[in-house]
Amino acid sequence: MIDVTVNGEACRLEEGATLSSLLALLRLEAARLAVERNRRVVPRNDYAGTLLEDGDRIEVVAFVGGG
Amino acid sequence: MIDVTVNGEACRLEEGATLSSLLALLRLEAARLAVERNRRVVPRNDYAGTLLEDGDRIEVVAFVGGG
Amino acid sequence: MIDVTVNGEACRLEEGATLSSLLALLRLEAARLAVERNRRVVPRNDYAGTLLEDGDRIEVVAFVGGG
Amino acid sequence: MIDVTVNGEACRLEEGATLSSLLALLRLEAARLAVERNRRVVPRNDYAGTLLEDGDRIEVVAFVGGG
Amino acid sequence: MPGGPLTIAGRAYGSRLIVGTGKYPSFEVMRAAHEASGAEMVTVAVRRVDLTRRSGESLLDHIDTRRITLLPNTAGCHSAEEAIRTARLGREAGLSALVKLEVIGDETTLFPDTEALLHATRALVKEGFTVLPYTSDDLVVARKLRDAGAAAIMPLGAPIGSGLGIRNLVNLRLLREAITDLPIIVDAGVGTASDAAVAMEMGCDAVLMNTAIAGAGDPAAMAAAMRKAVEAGRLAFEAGRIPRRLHASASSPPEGLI
Amino acid sequence: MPGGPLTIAGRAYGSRLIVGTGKYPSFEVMRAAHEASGAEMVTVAVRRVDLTRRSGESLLDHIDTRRITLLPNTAGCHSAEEAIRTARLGREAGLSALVKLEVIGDETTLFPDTEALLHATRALVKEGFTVLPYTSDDLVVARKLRDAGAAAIMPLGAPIGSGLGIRNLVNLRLLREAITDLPIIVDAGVGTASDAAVAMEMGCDAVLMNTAIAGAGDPAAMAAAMRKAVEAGRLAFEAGRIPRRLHASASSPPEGLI
Amino acid sequence: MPGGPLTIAGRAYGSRLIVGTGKYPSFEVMRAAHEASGAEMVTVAVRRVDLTRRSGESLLDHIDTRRITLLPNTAGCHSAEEAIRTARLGREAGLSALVKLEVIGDETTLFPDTEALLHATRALVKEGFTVLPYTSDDLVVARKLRDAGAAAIMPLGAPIGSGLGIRNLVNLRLLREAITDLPIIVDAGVGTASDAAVAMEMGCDAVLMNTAIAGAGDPAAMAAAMRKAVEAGRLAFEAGRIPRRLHASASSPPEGLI
Amino acid sequence: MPGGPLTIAGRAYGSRLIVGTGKYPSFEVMRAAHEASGAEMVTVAVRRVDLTRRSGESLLDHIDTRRITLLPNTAGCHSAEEAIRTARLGREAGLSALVKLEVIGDETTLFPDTEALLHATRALVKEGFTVLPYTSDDLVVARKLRDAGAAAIMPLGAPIGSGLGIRNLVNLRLLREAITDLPIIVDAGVGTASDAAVAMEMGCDAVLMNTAIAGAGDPAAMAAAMRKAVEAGRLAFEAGRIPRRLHASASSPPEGLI
Repeated sequence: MIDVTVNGEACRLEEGATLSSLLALLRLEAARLAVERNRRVVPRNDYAGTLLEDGDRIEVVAFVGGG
Repeated sequence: MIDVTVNGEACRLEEGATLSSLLALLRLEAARLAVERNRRVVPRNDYAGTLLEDGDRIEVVAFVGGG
Repeated sequence: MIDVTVNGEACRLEEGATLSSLLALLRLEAARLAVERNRRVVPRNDYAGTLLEDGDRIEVVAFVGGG
Repeated sequence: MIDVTVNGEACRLEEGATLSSLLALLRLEAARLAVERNRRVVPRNDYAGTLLEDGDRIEVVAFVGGG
Repeated sequence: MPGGPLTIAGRAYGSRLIVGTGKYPSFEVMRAAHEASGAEMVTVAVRRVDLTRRSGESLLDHIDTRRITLLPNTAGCHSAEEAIRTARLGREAGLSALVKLEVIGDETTLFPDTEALLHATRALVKEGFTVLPYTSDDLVVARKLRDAGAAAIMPLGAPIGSGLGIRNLVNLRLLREAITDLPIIVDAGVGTASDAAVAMEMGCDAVLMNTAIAGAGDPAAMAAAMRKAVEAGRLAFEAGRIPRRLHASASSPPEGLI
Repeated sequence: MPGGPLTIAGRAYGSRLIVGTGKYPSFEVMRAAHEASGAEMVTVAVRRVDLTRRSGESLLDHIDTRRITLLPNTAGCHSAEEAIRTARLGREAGLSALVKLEVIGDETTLFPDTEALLHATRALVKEGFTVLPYTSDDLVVARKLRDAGAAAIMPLGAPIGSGLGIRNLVNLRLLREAITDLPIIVDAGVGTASDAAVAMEMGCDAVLMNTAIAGAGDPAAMAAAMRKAVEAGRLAFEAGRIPRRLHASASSPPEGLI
Repeated sequence: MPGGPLTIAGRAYGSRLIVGTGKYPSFEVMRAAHEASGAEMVTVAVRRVDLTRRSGESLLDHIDTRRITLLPNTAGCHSAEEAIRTARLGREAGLSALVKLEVIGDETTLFPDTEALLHATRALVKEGFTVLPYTSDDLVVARKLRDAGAAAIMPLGAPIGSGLGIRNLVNLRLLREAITDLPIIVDAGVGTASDAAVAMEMGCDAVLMNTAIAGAGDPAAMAAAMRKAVEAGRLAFEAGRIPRRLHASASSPPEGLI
Repeated sequence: MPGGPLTIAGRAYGSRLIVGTGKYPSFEVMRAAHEASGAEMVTVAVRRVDLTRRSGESLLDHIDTRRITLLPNTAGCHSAEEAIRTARLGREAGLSALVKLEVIGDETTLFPDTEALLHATRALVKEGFTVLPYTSDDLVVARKLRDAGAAAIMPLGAPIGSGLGIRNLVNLRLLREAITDLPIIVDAGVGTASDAAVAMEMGCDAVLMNTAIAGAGDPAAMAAAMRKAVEAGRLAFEAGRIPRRLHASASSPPEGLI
């Protein structure tokens, strides 16, 4: 098991988890999101190939109303 | 002959002149004008029946650009 | 007895009352006042000689703070 | 002889010239001036001991009216 | 009186912009500006026919009077009597009882003589005129004009032709509070589009202007601007603006920052 | 830059009004306001997805992105670094290089930290962003932003959401004189339609607003008002207004009075 | 009329500030404020003596009438007739022919009824009064007041007690241009010191105020402020201000930079 | 910071008016203006001595330096480096650590380059200067200047020498709210007395001006006006003004009318 932080919340995942599997777990559609891993944006096409590691800090963001 | 004033100008007319004949003389169309005789407006329909008298003061006005 | 109105209030006075006696009765100093009798100002010097009559309307005014 | 620049003007001085002698030559009173030599301010008390060198760039300034 | 068209003396107008016919470089330019303005009412002046140098062209040849109502004015009159005579002539020439009543009290500013204006209003209302008086922004005068039977109040925003805009928003606001049963039409002073919008945002019912359009670099473009500005100001008035506050209020949410 | 459409970084937009997506009472109201505004660009904020209370609805379901370009902002960021991170996320989420760059320097006023803004602009331009920086009305800062590669200058008219309008017309005019090769987009401070018209009459190229529409009594009506006001102000700017004068200038001719 | 003292009806006053006697928290505070103001004329109201609850204290015990001229007003009067009666009573009480003539035309704004004011002015001038009429900023009315024999013109800057300052500088300037042979005294609307200075800078001859001082946190301090502000404004008017320009003009010389 | 004298870097000054020494028609006029202003601090520029056309007269012969503190400026400097050099020369010439720090970012407006200003402030504070920076009205910059050790904040009201007054009262008010531990001295833009009073009424601690006095028709009279205006504004600020209200509030009592 690995421990990662997603949007500031602690989250325990199985080893081998990828960004894709994390998003699936969270039931989030990749199409309208952006993801940062340890302060670097991960391109959408790399989600499947991005293996998560213990201690990773993940930010999952979307557009909301703003001015 | 009678002497009348039209728009401030002296004007000598034959006796028996009417407002209609004056306007015809001046080549003015009655449709778009208004006429005052001695400070009273003369209705359009009365032009033919309005006999001019010596000393009459006639004003013939029309619309011009204004604000 | 006569009935007069002073500043809108009914007031019964003895016959022969003058403006002077009225002011004395009201304990008002003439020096800083002005008096109207039936809508006419009464000069200060005439107070003593002004005999009040039944039905007189008297206004006694003074300066107050204003802008 | 040495060549220096004073307030942007070329100026030829004898070897051994000091800031003091330069100011004297220019008939300037030290009391109300400030002097820069090669972009560094020279304290008033050091004028006499400051030997000028070939190529020195001297600025002599004073207060003028300003806002 | 939010919503719906401008109503003057029981007649509805689709446009809240009233424009003039003076000072245009040509009749063609005027006609194009009128078209662009969308105005349904235009002011005209009453003047002596020039008996000597009569041009073939007449102002009325260039106004589509099927679509546009003529509003004869009494511009240039300096007494109630002159204004009344001019109004009567205007009615005869235009066959309509509308009059923009001006009684000028000062040559430099063209400010109205409100005392004489009141006399003329009373007289003309008795003769059946629909009187639209050009007046100051004094609400006490406005109430008297209303009581005299005026069909609207037409306060000036600034001197005629000055382009200074609405110089006293406080007075205009107080006027609007005081006069709720008649249209208020800002007449004079508008310089550019935002001036017209401001007038409408204050709750005025319409704006009347001449020089701002006729004297603009491109009168037709300015007329289009004024049309949109009047509509914009009216819509904003009806929509209800946000309150003013000294400090900021964020548009984006404070939560969820990375 | 009179005539023609608004051009930002080589792309033309038919509307000179840019609106926000925040603070609407509902998505339906927002969509109606967007429609009425005619805007072709809307700002959006970038925020963490709420992992616990996910509603089914997403902002993007309510924006017609075929017609409307998204402009992600960095609202709420207080340092160049945060703003840069947020801009990168916004680019990834929106697949576009546009960013409304905000680096906030004060919580009460939401005024920008122009020093940090400059650093962030330089960094993001190097990364290929089209940077639209929210800045003060300081023309010296604006020139540096231009030199740093900004695609437009977006000065505030007054604090965000304050509705105070353009508080310093002198500075805005001087800014326009100084910056002739980039669009100037007034961003923040507009309260009502005339404020937007004023900005355009000063020669600004566009206006960006959120609260003035979203917070109005009737957002769609106010959006329509703003659309017309922006068009009116632009037309008036292009038409060329009359000069201001202290004294009157008659609209009706002085000759021919009876 | 630059230079020298304020002259009203042939009498010179050393101070160009006229203050009121109403609304002070106490007579002591009033007296201190009068002292600090340097005023040589104060307004007073004429009211019925209260026959029932007569306090021992009288307003006049607290005004140094050797140094200070009383200016009775007709505040609260709504018709020419009431104002005339009140003026006559004031003359009898104060043994002086000065009157600040007010005929109120609206309760909410306390704006004058200028038509009735004119009638009352004509009547009182005939009776030998020195009439100082409280009027609007309408120069046409002002000319009529002058022709009726008024000794000064006293336009309001804003509603009495509103503290809004001079709301229409254009009208005040035009009024000053039109009335050069009588003092103009701004009466009503001043809120703080700069408002008084502005009035004087426009070339007005004096300022009259009550609430701005009596209602201030520290009336005596505000009275001192007003005294200095009136003097400052007058001096600035007489000195001749620099012209306004859009661009900068350096104060330090461009030559001789290191 | 109400009450008491102006304190800059621990030293108290009896006057809140700081004046310049540039642009006077003669030294005699300057001296008279200084006298009338009551100023205890005057700005001076640092310039190369003219080696060829040396007049016998020096500026310092005409300033009573026992009573008046010299404030050398860095006017005309366009980079931090130039400003620092000039400040050092000024200190050597004046034997005092005070400097009015200007780093100009634009020739037309003489607006400051706040980024460079900040660098120069940090450098000069380290060298022991008492830095009074001429800056914009941006409170974010002001906080940074404070954190850099500036002894006061000197925001411009309008371009130097423009006479346009305080163009952005909102920004000045927000600046005063944000900076409570340092004096705020409005520097530049004042045109006439009321402008100075307005600055003080906003709670600013002092006003600095040159052109408004030196360029006036009668500089000494204008200096006296400015002295009174600054005192008036300060007193009004401390006294506490009445609130603004739209409607009237009678000064005379409603009871007791005849």
